[in-house]
Amino acid sequence: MKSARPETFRDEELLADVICRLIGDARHVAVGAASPIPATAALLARERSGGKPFVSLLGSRAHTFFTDGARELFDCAGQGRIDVFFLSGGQIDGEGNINLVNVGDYERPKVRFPGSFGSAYLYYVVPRVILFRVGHSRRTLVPKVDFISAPGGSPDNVFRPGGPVALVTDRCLFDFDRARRRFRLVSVHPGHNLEEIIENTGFEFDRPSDVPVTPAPSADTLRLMRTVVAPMLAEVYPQFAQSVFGVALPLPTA
Amino acid sequence: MKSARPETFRDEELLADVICRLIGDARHVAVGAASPIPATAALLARERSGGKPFVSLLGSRAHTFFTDGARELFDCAGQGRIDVFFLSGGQIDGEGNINLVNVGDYERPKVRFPGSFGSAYLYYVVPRVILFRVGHSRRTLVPKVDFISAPGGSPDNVFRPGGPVALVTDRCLFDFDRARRRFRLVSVHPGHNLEEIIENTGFEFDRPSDVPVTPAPSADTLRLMRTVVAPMLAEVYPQFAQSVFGVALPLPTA
Amino acid sequence: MARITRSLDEAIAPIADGCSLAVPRETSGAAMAATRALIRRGVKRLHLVALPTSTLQADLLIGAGCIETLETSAVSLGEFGPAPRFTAAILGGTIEMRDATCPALHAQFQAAEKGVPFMPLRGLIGSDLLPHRPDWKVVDNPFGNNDPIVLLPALKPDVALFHAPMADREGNVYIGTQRELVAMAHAAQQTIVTVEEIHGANLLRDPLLAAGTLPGFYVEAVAVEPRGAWPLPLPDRYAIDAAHMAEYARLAATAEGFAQYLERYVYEKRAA
Amino acid sequence: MARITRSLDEAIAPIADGCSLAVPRETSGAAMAATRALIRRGVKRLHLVALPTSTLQADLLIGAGCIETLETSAVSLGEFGPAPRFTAAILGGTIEMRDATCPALHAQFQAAEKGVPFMPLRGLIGSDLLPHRPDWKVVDNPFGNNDPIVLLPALKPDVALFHAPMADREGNVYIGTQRELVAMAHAAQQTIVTVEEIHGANLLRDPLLAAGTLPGFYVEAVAVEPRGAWPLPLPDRYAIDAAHMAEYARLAATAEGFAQYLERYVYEKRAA
Repeated sequence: MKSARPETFRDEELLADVICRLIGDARHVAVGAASPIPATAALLARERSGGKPFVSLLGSRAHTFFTDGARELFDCAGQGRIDVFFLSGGQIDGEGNINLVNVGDYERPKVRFPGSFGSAYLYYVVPRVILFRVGHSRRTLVPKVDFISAPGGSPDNVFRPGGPVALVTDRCLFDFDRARRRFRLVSVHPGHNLEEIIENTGFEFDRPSDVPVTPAPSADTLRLMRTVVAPMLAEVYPQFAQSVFGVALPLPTA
Repeated sequence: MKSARPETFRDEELLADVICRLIGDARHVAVGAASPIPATAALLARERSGGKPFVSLLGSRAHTFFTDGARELFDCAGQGRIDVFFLSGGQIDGEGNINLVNVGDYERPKVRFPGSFGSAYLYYVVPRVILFRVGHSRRTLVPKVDFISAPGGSPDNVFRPGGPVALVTDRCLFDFDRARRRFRLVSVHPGHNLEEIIENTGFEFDRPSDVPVTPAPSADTLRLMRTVVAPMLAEVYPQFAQSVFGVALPLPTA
Repeated sequence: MARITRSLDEAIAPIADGCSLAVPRETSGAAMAATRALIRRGVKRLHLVALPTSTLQADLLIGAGCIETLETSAVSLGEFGPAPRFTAAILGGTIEMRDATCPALHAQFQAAEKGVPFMPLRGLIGSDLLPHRPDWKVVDNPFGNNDPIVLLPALKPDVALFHAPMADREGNVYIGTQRELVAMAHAAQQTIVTVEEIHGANLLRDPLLAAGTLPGFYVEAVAVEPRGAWPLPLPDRYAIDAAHMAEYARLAATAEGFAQYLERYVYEKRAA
Repeated sequence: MARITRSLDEAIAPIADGCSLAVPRETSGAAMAATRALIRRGVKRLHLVALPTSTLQADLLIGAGCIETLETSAVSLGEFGPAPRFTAAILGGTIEMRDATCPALHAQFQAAEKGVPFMPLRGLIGSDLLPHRPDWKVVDNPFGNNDPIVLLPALKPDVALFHAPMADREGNVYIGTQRELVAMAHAAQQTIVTVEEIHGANLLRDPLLAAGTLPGFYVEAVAVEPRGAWPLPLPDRYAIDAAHMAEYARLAATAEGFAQYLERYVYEKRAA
């Protein structure tokens, strides 16, 4: 179904552009492990606005200001000083619960994912968490996750300044209504359509009567991504920078 | 009453020597604020044994290994890695309670001391705390302190691996029986005597039938103190190093 | 986000009357030039938190009538004797004292740093500090059995203020091994720093310097004040001015002498 | 106390069968040469604690049958895909897994560092991690009102093991900005470090180096292993060996391929 889209940009570039717009005017965006497209978006947001926001890429030396070790990311979030973070899930359900642990029973799983990383904390304390998942299907977007690494919402008496604001997939963009704990379709990416979204989404979601198409990245955005952001990515995501942007792999010795 | 003592060493030198012997074969001796004589003793202990124990002088750059800021002393003690520490008190009582806060009522004190420093923690967690107090009198060694900065003992269910082992004054040396929470006179310093100790001590204490005289520091000890230890002290205790050992005051600029 | 240094008076502007102000111990870099500027400006009703102790800095602010509440573990002039204005204020009942113990203050800042409401601490039980600190609670250790332990609430000051060897133009501040300054800045809403000098390059770009650097992200303002810790010491830079400290101890022994000291060294802006 | 470096096999001798072993994340300096030596020695029944995640190091030890219990927040090969021996072990039920979340592990090490029995942490409530961790407790925040909060027990490993750029002859180890290594060493009973090289002078005597140095007081043994993190990266020294990682991911996908990998890169002691 992708033939309707002009081949002037890659999926990854569109998704980074979508995420970049969601970042908005944050003061500090942090990006965790294994998140090359959110990292692209965060660096793009910084370049677009002349040095704002602060960006902290986990695993980077050049694109982080942290000097207090691996725990500073979490301390900083606990202080309320991280505005935007990104999470994904082996499964994500319609209430915004994410599963980074397993499919099936915890004691006898059918599939095992890497683990919860910092999700069981950051999802609660970062005001705006953007969920990100490529491989949009009924296998990944499920009615109910098999294991809740971190819940999409919490009872009123649980300390929770943070939570999900949106879910970006390779097919579309949802936003999230925290009060109702429910996703709403915002736009469908170029080359995709509503029927396909419904067919491939395991949970129910709201949608406007007329669903817009996600705007394509501008030429200027593509230029920034390819010429300025891509080389920065190679430090932490050499494989991604090479396969998406053609950046040469770094040598194993410095 | 000091005329009986040969004038070959100073009071401070005797006391540092007494404390040095109490340090014994510790692995790590830490010295807190405003403790020049314990600092002398700790450095002397290190010099006597060729580099053992580790010595940490609060406020020193040269004589400490701490690199994790002001809290490392307390964390290190909490880990059980400090064997010997020193405390004093505006008042010390016969149960080993120390008072670094005030005389009289807390709300309307008659005398105010600087404050409890780290005593309300270190007295509990450092296995061997040596109490040190010059100005041995009924005003300082009292039947009951007016304010307990840190108690000499704790109920069995209170976590307390540490506590007092001895009290060194300018007149004598006591050790401390933790089970009975009671001091016992060990020796009387040269030039002092038992009647004077009894007269000037506000609390009851045990004593052997024959009270020995505290041994004078050896010529070798005095040489080490004066030539090796004294210059080290000047960094943290310039006034003390000058007045006791004649070390020139450092210039205010480095 | 590029940052610029400010004048001393601009930098300390966020230290408003009635705010809670955190300052470090004497040997970690006390912002004494800034302290004198605060006194000249006539700041009032400060809740001063000295992590974990103070010397001249607290005594000066108390004597000058800037302090309503003092929260710390000890105030003295070290080798130069008791802190005279602190002692007078306590005996006169003119300040509210919250007596603490050093590791409790560290733990309270670390709780704020971690975004947790409290931190446990051993010790303290049986100390008379405890009945005078209703904000400290004793609970039974949920991991123990009949094992009382103290919980201390997070301490989140409005402003942290200290003096450091250098900063760069991005507001990154070199603090070296004085790492409680990092916890202090993490805990505080705003951090204001005076420095000896501006370092020409970005401190975070040099791995050796980065290891001792507080990121500018946490820093509200930087003012350049050479010898800004005087007469107190700055680690690896200068020692305490012993003659001045002795003069202070002598003058501050009386209210009249202290007024003379203020006139001579604070209001006249005279410094070494 | 003067300290001397040891051979790699001597240095890792304290890592006994059945002990709890703490290791850092991939980007902070994983002691991979030491890990291969442990596998060659045939260490068994380790309780591996990866602070807060692991990649190749955990996967290798699992595949080689050295692990009884794994306590961490995630194991993958990052850009090189899932961690195959970890995944196989979980699906096969051959290791005991204690799933955590990164800040919980940091807090548990910090509790041990501070000598407190537990540390509170926000988040976690409503996560399925909680019912699977009976050692984590939910209490009502004593400073709040109907405010549940999780308490995590102190984690005090028998041994901490990591790789760093340099150490001196006193055992002082330069760790730069990887400060969780400091908390790890403070928490552990013993700390064993491999380094790229020996620094000729005392690291603590140079104020710039001291700010990034773990004091030798906390260090049990140091072994010199140039490229000791290979094929993983060492900050400011070398990047990950991507070709090798891809080869590992390919071989370790099957038990047979993993056995070949061990034969070629671990038992043959071949390295870059």
